Amino acid sequence: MTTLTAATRTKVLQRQGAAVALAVMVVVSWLTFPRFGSLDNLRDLALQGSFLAVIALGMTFVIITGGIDLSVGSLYALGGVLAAWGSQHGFLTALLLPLVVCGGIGLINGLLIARTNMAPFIVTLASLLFARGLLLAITDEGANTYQVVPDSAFVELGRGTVAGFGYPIFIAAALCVLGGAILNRTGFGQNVFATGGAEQSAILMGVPVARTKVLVYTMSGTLAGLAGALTAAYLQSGVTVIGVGTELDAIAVVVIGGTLLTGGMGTVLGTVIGVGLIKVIQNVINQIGTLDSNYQSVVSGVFLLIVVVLQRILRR
Amino acid sequence: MTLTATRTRWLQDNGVYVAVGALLLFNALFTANFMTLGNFTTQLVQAAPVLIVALGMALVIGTEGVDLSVGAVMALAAAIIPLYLGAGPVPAILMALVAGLAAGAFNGFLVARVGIQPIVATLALLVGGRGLALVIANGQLVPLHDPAFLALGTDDVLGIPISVLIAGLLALTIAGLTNRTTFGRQLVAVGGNRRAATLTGLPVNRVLVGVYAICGVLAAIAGVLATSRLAASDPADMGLLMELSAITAVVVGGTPLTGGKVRVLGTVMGVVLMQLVRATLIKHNLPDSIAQMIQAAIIVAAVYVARERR
Amino acid sequence: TSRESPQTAASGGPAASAAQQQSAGPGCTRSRTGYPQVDVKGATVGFSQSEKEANPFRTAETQSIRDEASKKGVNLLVTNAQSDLNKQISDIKSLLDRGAKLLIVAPLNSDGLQPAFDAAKAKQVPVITIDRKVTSQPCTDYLTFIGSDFVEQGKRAAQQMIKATGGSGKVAILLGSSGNNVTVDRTKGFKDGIANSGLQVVAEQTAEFDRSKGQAVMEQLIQSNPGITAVYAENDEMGLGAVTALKAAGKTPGKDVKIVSVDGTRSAVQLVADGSYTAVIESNPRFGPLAFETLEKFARGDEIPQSIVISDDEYDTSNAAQKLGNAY
Amino acid sequence: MPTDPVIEVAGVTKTFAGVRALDDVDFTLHRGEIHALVGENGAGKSTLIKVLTGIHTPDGGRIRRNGRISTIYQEVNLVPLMSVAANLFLGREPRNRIGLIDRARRDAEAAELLKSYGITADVSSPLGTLAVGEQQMVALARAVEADADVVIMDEPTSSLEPREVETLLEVVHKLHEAGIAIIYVSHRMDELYRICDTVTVLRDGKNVHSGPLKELPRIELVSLMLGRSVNEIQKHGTTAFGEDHHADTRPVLEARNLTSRPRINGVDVTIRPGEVVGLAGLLGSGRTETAKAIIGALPLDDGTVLVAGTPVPRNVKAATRAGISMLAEDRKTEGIIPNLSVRENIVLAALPRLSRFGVISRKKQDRIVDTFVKRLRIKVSSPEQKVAELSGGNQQKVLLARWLCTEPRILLLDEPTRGIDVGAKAEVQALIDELAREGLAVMLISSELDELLDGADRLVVLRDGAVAGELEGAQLTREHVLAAIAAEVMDDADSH
Ligand SMILES: Nc1ncnc2c1ncn2[C@@H]1O[C@H](COP(=O)(O)OP(=O)(O)OP(=O)(O)O)[C@@H](O)[C@H]1O
Ligand SMILES: Nc1ncnc2c1ncn2[C@@H]1O[C@H](COP(=O)(O)OP(=O)(O)OP(=O)(O)O)[C@@H](O)[C@H]1O
Ligand SMILES: [Mg+2]
Ligand SMILES: [Mg+2]
Repeated sequence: MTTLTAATRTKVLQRQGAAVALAVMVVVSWLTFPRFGSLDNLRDLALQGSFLAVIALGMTFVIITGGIDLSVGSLYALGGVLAAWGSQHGFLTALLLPLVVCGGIGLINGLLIARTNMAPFIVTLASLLFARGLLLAITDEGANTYQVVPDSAFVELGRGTVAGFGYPIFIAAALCVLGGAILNRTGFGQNVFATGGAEQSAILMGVPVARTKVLVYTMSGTLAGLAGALTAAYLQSGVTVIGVGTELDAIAVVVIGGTLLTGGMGTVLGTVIGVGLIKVIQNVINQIGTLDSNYQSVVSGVFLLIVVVLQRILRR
Repeated sequence: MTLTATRTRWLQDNGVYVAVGALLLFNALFTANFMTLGNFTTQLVQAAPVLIVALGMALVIGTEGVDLSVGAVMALAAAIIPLYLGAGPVPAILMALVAGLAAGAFNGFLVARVGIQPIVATLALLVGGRGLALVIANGQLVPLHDPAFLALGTDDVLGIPISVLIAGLLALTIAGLTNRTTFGRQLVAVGGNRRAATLTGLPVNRVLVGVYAICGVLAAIAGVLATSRLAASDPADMGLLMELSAITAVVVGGTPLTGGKVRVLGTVMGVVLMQLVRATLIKHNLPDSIAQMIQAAIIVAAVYVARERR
Repeated sequence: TSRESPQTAASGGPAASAAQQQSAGPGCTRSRTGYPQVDVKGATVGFSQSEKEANPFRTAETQSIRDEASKKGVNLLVTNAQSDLNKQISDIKSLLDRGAKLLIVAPLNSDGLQPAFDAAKAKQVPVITIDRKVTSQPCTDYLTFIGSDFVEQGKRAAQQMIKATGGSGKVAILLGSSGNNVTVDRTKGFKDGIANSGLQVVAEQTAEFDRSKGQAVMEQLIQSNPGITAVYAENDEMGLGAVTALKAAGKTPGKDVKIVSVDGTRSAVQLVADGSYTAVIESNPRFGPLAFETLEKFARGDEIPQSIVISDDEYDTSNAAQKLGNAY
Repeated sequence: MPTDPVIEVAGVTKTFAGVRALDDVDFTLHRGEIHALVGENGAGKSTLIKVLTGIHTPDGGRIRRNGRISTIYQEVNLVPLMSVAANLFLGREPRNRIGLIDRARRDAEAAELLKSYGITADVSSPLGTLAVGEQQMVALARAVEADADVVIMDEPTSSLEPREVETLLEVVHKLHEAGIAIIYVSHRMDELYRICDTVTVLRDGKNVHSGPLKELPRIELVSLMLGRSVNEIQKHGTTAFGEDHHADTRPVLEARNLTSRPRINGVDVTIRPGEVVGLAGLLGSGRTETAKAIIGALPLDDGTVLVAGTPVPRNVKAATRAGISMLAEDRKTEGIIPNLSVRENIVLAALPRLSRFGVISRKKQDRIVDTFVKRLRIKVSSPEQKVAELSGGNQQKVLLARWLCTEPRILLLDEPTRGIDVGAKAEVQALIDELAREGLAVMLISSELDELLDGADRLVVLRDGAVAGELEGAQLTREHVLAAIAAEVMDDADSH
């Protein structure tokens, strides 16, 4: 029986830790860089964040069950390629094909993890390779880049705007609200927490742990596929070179958002804040403008470090 | 105990050896010029740096951690070599190892003292470390010419390439360390149940910092050897994705990611297996797409066999 | 992202001094685009680089743009997409946002930059893409492309190879990164080029434009195919790795095994001069002068061709020693 | 009263890697009966329960279930990070109109429900913040509310206080009246005889006796469990403690003003060599904290710990080196290293002593392990067996062995006999006695009053994290202790 010290306070602070960091970053950037607050810049920030947010939403569920999904970067790229190819056959094919295929790979991840007791890290690492291989196979080793049929409804999905804000922003926002509701207000959500909090206990309490895991990885795969499809619609082509290292970005934002990597605790809101933080940092590096490209990753690393250390200190 | 249960248990413990045997057999039968001394030497030389990194990774995984920064540490080591090579190979290598030690100790500090989860703690160095290496090297690949330094990568002792010899010795050392020393057993205890280890009065923080430091030094050694073999310091590419190769090898070798157990010989075999898989795929000239999918299948199969039964 | 894809020594044209081949097809004038006139001198120009300046090609490319910009008295803004396509789009948008009136873009990929081009179009900012051609529409989506023809580079590598081997033998190809269009084009050009010769491709494996992977893959190939007599490497780095591997296997690169690669880095050209490398097809990264000259022409209202393809130089044993100074 | 069976088990066998945990077991549970399931540690009780509930699949035999089963497992099996209310209602949360979980209603219902079990904790805080006993009550409430035909309780009282035990027994009584059948596992004889109708005795995985309990004399029950003759057993009393110990004069351990707000507040404890000091108090009174504070595992706001007059730095390592050892209360998360073998678990704390220049001597290890496996009669197939495969009681002995082989001067025992069978319990108690005689200073925390009264030479009574009194000699009676503890109960009553 684990005993916690003042865990309630912890939970609140943890959530606020990232939010406070984000607020500070935004205010400082706004004051330092006049262009930061321009509507164009904010629109672009939100749009760029929306693709990552969709992927990270699935990752949040996975991590709360105590797992991890390394395959999302590859599935993201694969989803884009499939969507672009599918766009020749109409809107529905373009949208559904990536969801079905990437969701299917996620389902296989989930089945392997839930039924065979293999570590999520290694199973999804294998599907990272597999999905990349599949992507190369259907693009003739990358020689073929499928273009999205121009001026189709599918392009509109990625490029359309409301008040200048792209559709993907609204889609991501809707999904996050839905995800939050599922996590906190449904039986499935409770099962997700229980599975990650204490798997053995959850089994003894009658939680369908295996089913929960399968669902969570399927969801993560599907969402990565969806993010790929949205990206393809936005870029108007099924670019093969995207998604490398995206899994690490997704994990980073989830953790920055206060979700415990060991499982059992986490929030969708935190993840959204994490996405915001990473994108703002990237944006600020651009605003500085003169930073040598080699220094940029040093700065990103240091920022990541500062945020996690701060959060850890706040949590005490 | 039933016979099948015994057999499953045996396969679980020895699956990786069976897989290596099967792959050797396949190659002996179907791959041209495979059964030559030169070919085996090549495989061992290529596997040596991965093995050295994987040994450190196995220790870290034994403590229920993971070190994503090993590739970046290799890059750091590579970037440092040319800075000090003017003073001779020994100072250059020492400085590289010191950098590895510092990086590892820093990771250990974050994990043990600050209490950050290992994946995130080492992710920071994965992101920033290679950038730092590039900053040090000014983004340039530097060809190296010091013959004594290059000998590390090309020479052999009694027919055994130096890098293979070093990797072998390190494997023996790490095996002795984990199984025969107080430190090794404390490490496994920390990985098995950290709270209990703390309440038992084990020096948990010291063990953790030590383990990450060892992992950092080993990654730096691997970086030095790989640099010497390449005859160039290439921080942009050195050790790229090494963390995933090393973790894969460790897990395929039967060390569970849940900690509390370290299999050194299994790790060696895991590295050999993945090396043979790569060699087989290249030698049979399979396209990259198929090669990646086959690798995925082999990883899953190997880990499936070695998995812990509930 | 946190991890850069391996360097793509994607390449460009020849030295700025080299002769230009202007492609046929209708040109592009400012009046056709309806864009305002922007004097290059004193203008704010944005340059979006695709990858870290961590290889000779990228370093030289960025440096060339910077040098020329300061020569022309331009206020230059530079971003680096760190091999992340989405970041390159935001980079370009942020350059526009920060007031760039002219853009030079080194695209990370041939496809996928449409949103960035659309943003530039909306602000009536002309975009010159360098070193890699994109699949969008010239003159509407972007102004023009300056760089070399990768397929052509592959073909010329094939010609060098045929010349060196007498048109027969077994070739191994060291491919660049999978999914990259530079890889695709240089492979296609080379294979087309050797189609009617007696050269036979016995292995083609990716070494991801990386020297150590080139070395590792070559070590494997030379074991399983001891009869290999030629190696085509799609960039110099992989070729240099192959040289190390071949030497270790007791072969004499340049003699027993011919090596041809694309790029024109100093290390490779030096080896050609030393005789342990067969030939290097150049890809010159010094786009600065040409890019700004084109922008000036556009401002003056001159017609700009759809693409400005530059004839690549090449180094072989006959000229490498003299031309070593041109290498980067 | 026995009517139709709700559970029928015939010829069930279950084998774990080399251990036959259940061997051809027949077992029948009738509607409405309270059935005691007893046996030594490792006899197979928990395994039988897990087979009944479908957690383990038996290797052979037949099981017929005739109704819904709800179980409280031996180790508290709840999710510490989730809120109390979420744990209570996991799987059957109240919903609002559109089918989403109604959190406000859930929390309100949870608070209401727990009040009837005497728990007033904040139901929206994580379960892990509750004391172990409170967690056990939550598990109980959860199981009882599940609308089952059968409720299985595997050692439900092992971490409960007398007051809570009463609450629990009341609940059992109510269930019984509602016609629900109960399987009750406990090592506490008093409880069994108070509430159970029938009994099944397991020994080495076999059912050695099934029948009515009341007709079975206590001594015979014990003899069935242990497989020893009645005469042999009659020599022992309720506990195995001997006379009082003669303590040295100068205290070896002095803990002064231990404060870690809000859990403990200025606790003073001194122990002399050869003395057993008991810590008494209600759940949450701060006994575990006091022990943890002494060993340096709890960050302190104030206070010092002196061993033989020298202050000890505030960390476990230093405390261990100074000769303090603590047997933790929760062996699953704070004691055993599950992956390691019995041998490695035993020698863990003593490793530095068993090695030269950091290299461990296997021979010395084997000798020590052998000694302690024999002395504590740890039931293992081999010292190389994984400790996770041992029954709870045997795990506890392994942990005791771990501490004893460091040759400590001060031993802090937090619930050392929890979940240990009568036989082993007597052995452990005798051992504590013996250790004290050998000059060890022992601090004994126990929820069993008898154990404290018989075992301790002096009792420190804690209340709300502060010392409420010290009892010695003639004061060591049930009444005095209860009076000291009960002050809180009075206070509670006043404030209501
Ligand atoms: N998962 C397991 N793997 C291997 N052996 C096991 C496992 N679970 C139980 N055993 C073994 O089965 C036997 C019966 O254990 P069980 O837990 O049923 O005992 P118990 O009667 O509940 O004891 P206690 O009173 O100590 O709780 C023991 O010898 C134990 O070591
Ligand atoms: N409010 C709380 N916050 C944090 N931890 C708590 C809290 N209440 C109880 N605990 C934990 O619960 C455990 C038991 O509490 P405590 O030590 O006060 O009880 P105790 O007197 O030792 O009783 P017992 O040993 O019978 O459980 C301790 O480990 C303590 O850390
Ligand atoms: Mg039990
Ligand atoms: Mg306690």
